Amino acid sequence: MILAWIHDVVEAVQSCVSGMRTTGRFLVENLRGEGGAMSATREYPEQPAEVVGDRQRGHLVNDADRCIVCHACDTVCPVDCFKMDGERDGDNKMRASRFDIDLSKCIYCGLCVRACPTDSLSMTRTFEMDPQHEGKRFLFRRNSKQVDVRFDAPEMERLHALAAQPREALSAEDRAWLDARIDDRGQHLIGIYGLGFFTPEQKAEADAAREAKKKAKDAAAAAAKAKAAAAAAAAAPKPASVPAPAAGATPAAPAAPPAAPGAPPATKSGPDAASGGSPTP
Amino acid sequence: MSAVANDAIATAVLAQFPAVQQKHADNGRAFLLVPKGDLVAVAHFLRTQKSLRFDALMDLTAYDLLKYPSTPPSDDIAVVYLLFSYQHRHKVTLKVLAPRAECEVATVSGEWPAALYFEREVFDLFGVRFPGHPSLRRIMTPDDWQGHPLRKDYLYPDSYHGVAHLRDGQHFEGSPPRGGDTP
Amino acid sequence: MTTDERPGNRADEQVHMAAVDEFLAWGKEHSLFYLLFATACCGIELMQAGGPRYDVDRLGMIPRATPRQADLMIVAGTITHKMAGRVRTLWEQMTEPRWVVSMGSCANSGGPFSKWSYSVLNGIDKYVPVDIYIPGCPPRPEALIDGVMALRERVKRYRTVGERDRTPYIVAGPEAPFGGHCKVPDFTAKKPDGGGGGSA
Amino acid sequence: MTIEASTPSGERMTLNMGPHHPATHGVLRIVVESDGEVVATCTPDHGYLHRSIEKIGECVEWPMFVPYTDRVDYVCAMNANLAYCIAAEKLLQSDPANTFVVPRRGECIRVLVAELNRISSHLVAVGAMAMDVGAYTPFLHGIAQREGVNDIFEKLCGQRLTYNYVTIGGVAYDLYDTAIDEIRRFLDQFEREMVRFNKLVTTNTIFRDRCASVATVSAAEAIAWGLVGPNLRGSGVDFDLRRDEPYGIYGELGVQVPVGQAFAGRKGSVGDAYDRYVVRLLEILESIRLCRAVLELLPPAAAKANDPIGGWQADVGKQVKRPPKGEVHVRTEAPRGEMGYFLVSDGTKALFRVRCRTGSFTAAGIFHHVMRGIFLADVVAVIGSFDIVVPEIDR
Amino acid sequence: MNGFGYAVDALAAWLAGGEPGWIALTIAVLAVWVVPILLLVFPIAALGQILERKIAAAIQRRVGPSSAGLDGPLRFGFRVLLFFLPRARQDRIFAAFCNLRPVRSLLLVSRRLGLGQFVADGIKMLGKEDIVPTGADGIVFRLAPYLALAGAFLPFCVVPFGQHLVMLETEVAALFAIAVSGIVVVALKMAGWGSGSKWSLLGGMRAVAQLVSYEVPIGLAVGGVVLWCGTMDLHAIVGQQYEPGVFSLLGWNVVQSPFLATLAAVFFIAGLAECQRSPFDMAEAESELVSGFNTEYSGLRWGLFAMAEYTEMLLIGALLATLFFGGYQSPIGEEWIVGLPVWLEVPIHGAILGVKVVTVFLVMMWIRWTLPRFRVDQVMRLSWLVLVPMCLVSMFGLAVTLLAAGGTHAGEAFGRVASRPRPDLHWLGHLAAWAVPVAIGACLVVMAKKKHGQVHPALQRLTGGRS
Repeated sequence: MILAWIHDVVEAVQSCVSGMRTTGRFLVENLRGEGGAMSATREYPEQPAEVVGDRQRGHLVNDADRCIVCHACDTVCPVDCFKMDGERDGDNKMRASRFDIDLSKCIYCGLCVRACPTDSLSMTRTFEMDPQHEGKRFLFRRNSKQVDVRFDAPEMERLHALAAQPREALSAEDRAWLDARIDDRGQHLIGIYGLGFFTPEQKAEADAAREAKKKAKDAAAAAAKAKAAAAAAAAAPKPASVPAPAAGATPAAPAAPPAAPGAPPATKSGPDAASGGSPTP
Repeated sequence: MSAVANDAIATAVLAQFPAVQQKHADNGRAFLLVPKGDLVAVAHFLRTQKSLRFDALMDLTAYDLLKYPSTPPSDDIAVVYLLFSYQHRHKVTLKVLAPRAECEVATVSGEWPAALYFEREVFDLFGVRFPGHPSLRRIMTPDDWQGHPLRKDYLYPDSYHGVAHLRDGQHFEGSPPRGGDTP
Repeated sequence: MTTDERPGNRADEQVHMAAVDEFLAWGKEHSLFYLLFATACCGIELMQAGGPRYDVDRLGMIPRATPRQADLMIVAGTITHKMAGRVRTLWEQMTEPRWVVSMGSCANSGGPFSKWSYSVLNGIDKYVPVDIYIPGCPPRPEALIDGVMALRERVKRYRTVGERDRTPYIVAGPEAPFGGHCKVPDFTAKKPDGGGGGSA
Repeated sequence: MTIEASTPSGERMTLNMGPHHPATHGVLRIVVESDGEVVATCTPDHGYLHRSIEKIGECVEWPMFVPYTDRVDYVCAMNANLAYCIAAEKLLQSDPANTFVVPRRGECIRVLVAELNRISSHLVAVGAMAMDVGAYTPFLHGIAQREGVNDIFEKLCGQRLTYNYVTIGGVAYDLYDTAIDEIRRFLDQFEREMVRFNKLVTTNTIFRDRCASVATVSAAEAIAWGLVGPNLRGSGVDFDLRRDEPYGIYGELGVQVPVGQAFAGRKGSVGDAYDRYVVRLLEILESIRLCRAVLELLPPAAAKANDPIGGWQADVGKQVKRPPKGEVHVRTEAPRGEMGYFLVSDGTKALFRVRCRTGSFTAAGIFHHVMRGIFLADVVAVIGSFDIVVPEIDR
Repeated sequence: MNGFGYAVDALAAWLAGGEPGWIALTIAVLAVWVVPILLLVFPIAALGQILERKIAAAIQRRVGPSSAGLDGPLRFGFRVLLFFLPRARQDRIFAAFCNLRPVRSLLLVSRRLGLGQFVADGIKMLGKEDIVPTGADGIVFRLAPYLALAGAFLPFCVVPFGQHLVMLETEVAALFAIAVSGIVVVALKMAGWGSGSKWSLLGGMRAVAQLVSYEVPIGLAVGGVVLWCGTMDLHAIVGQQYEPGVFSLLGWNVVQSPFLATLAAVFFIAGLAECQRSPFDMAEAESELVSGFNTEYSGLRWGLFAMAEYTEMLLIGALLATLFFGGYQSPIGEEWIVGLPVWLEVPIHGAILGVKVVTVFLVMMWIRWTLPRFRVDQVMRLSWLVLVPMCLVSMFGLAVTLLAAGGTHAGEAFGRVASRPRPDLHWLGHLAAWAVPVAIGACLVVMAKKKHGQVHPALQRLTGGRS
């Protein structure tokens, strides 16, 4: 019994001494500065943040020119922080007129970047949001006064241009314009990346361009069909006459009614510029 | 799937309990459909039988068959028991259908104490009562919560204790069905 | 938007603080004791921030267990409806010069659980007045320190007497009171302070 | 070692180790009815972090649920991802029409990141238990080592804690070029650090006496109460899913399983808090060995992602037209024990039922049975020894 | 003379050059009693906060507090001094002053060392709202911190800081020190019960249990020293540890006999428990009791409790030095210091005592960041079943040594302290006094290790036995 008591005391003293020696070695190592790889303290505000790796999932950024508003990211996002509208421009390509990413709800999971077919959506390495640490300007957007505000294209260019410069460089009038649209007390932290809606004239001009192109395509198609019919007629007289009328009947029908340029045939017009996209889940 | 409910286990159980049927799920996974009445007996038999020795309750859960595309569309709640034997290293799956009207399934916490917490969770999220459970009360949702969330016909509450659930001006396309009564 | 555009820093809002207030504010700024309030994933990042590599102790921030001795409540993690009452009680038990930092998307706006979950509170500013919102899920410890640096701007202007600058301030520049105008509980209502001790 | 509540008047004090309590790992509330220092009864109260992840599983599509598995157990998010993805793959492959196969390199990377994440998860578990018992320094050294793993994962998939890296059919990205020797350097340096950590805590008699023969769980009790993982092995049951029901390439690695054998010597007993703690430490050493073994098995990277040998991701999106109907139950060994997914699919894009059984849930189940007659200070050490993570309980 | 103690009377007589009037007396009292507390104890206790966090940071491989420099207080000083100038001008002058080369480097060093941190903590606590919870008992709650501070400061009046700097030279100095430090027990209990919350009540109960049960080993340890030195007057004890010649270290009590060495260890461990330092800080255990008896305290009251804790550590350091490590005597050569004039001897002796106290201070902090916390029953077991038996065995050993030593020889006078009889163990006696107990102890330890010494192979593997 005495021996057990002595053994406990001796073992306690030994383990405490070995513990103290270990912490003592930590103390000396740290004071001498070689504290091992894992312990170099990164003094963040003084030294810049060490963001390792190039696959960093920081804040989302969308390159509106390449975006075709296919809503792939919208469907795949579990949190639904995208709000986008699309318009068709002159050569029938869809153009992101409004593309807002609500960064306060985003969970930075990267599913949308994987789902984006045209790689217009990407994640930056920036996590700092305070411009004092030079968070990248193009990423950092002011909040919109309302969530569903409508910016026309020229306004959006001006917004992108003004928001890119530091606030002091703006003239008073620019700053007033910017503050009028982007209110500091906006509802959500939103990254605004759309190219802006068409103004009515631009819309008319884009439609006209599309019409002209369609007409040109129809004319070309009609001409090609006529040529094909002529070639078929040349080949037809050799075989027996019976199949001719059948063959003749089919090609004749489409060629007969000259495609009325005015009335766009119902089937050809592409999906209108409705904002709808593929069904949401 | 052989280890899941191979024929040896099934035949042993069927020999003892004729009311039990061996069924196969849509992708061929076999399980034993046990009537509510003799669940406890089957459980005791599986646990104490020398050749079976199912001494571990891997998982006890449930799922609502309301919208499941099964041939006779039923609105029962299927309570699933996944058993495992550390001695023989084989598994078996039991299922009990609890009708929506009076969902009551006898408790198996007598056989496996682990069932205490599992059954409380199934009661909380599905509303299946387990008579005989020493302290059947809600485990996940607050005590004054109305409704059982994991049922297919569950309506999300609009607010809780007077504080709105959604943020103002927040709207989701295809958001969950709302309108449940709020405590 | 550089430092001088922070609310309270703008030219029209320059405020002359008495020398003593300024000195007290300097003290508060350099020793913000934060309340250990780690609920979910952001709690792990809060522990990492307290760890050797990012070391918030370097900025004078020590974790305190009781709300009485804490100046700053960092709500790190998801707050469910069942937990929300506790957040409110803890905030009330904190002694007066107190600030709240909402860390992570869950605390900002319900984050991943804002759409499909029935039990998660969409944003803690429905229960407590939040000073700083830090986006991220979970935000890096450096983002947390970035948020604390922004909070220091406000702590600098704390005046012992007079109206406190209560507008919530998003670390990302201009303040965005998330769901600002939803039914804000009136924080001044004096809830009977149950004698219960530090832990709610 | 339990002491019966002895006050003659039997008057008890109910203590509220509330949801906000520095010791509990997150928001777990325990109502302790204590008689002075001795705990008479203790009833845990859960649900403070119930984020309805299983309901979300029924609303979002299959691949969209992976970020939520990160948040089921954020301390070992890779293992959580892996558990769900293996279950989903098994359910998809139960329909003979889907013939995709996970590339070999993808399988190796999965095991590598799972074991690395097991190391960092056990570091938090072991460190938090030491901190609860009062030793603050080892906890911070554990956190420092965790930063090493965070750096590797940050370079690998971009996030430090919620990775969303393992996908159905493989992994999202291939290893970055300097990954292999960085992992080797980390493992070597980490092994030296663990020796110091153990000198500081494990062999310390104060720590050992605090945990010896406290909350002892016998083998039969552990199995009956459904304990899994290190809690089960601590009680002497020699069972590990990686060895007994191998998935992925664990079959080829030959996992050795540490089992609790009264490590505290004279004062301890099999299945006490100290045994569970030491089993976790031995599992860390085992994980280091496994990581090095996998680094040898790794085939060279191929150009295409779904190359069966060198690829890393079988592109499931295109090969699977409609998910099959049916159900599946798959168990994988997460650091906190068996993480079992029971999936029911009704053929639509979203799963019909997602059930995730986690180790902490049954560990919390045994609290009120185990914490009778121990000291108030021990309640904290016992919670630490069971290594519970609250979102795993509340899901 | 008029009973204020030698130092005050001598100083007053020297000042007044004859019969001291009341002015000389007050100045003397201020100089002898108030100055050592203000100069030596208070700043060290305040710096203790910073030392604690810096050492913790060093051990945990991180950078301690390094963001608060002395620029805040400096700016405040400029504001106050240049109150007549407009604010902008004051700022410009302050900025210019800061850009001076030495000032800038000084500020940077103070920032890196975190000297500004404890100023910032103190200032913040001033500005903090300190509330009294509704369930609390007002008077008891408010009084507790001041009593704790009093209990920590009072025993300093018997500690000799130097030949001519002793506040109270009474025959019962050692007993006085132990008795007065009992006030802390009352203060902690008042804090625990007064806060009205369950957590602090539990913390208070634990604190009382621990402090009371550790008074016994401290008392026995001091008893052992008193048995050896024959007197309870601390100054006489210090005088008795005087050893002419270069190695005056050999005169110290701790070197006299292994039993006195164990008594020193017991005194240190019991002292740790006395001031609630780890591994005995279960009363304010972070993880279990939220923070024990000072859960409800905030603001300056909590600051006072922290100050009381650090002062208590200094007190234990001072008593340990006085009883075992030769008080204010320097380890190498003591005669030349005693011979110096008063105004030179007092600061040197004070500094030597200061160094000893600060080393004990640092060791206590080193222990805090290494060892885990005891449980309630382990604390009690350690006190009653380990420390008290070791004290009894040591006192028995001392008595046997004294008997073996036979008579006593008159010791040398040490400055003002008259010579006192000492046990005459010439060098052979000392050798035997050390050799015999150590030999017995060693073989006991070897037998115990053989009987109980097995360690589980897995643990060896963990600590790098064979990887």
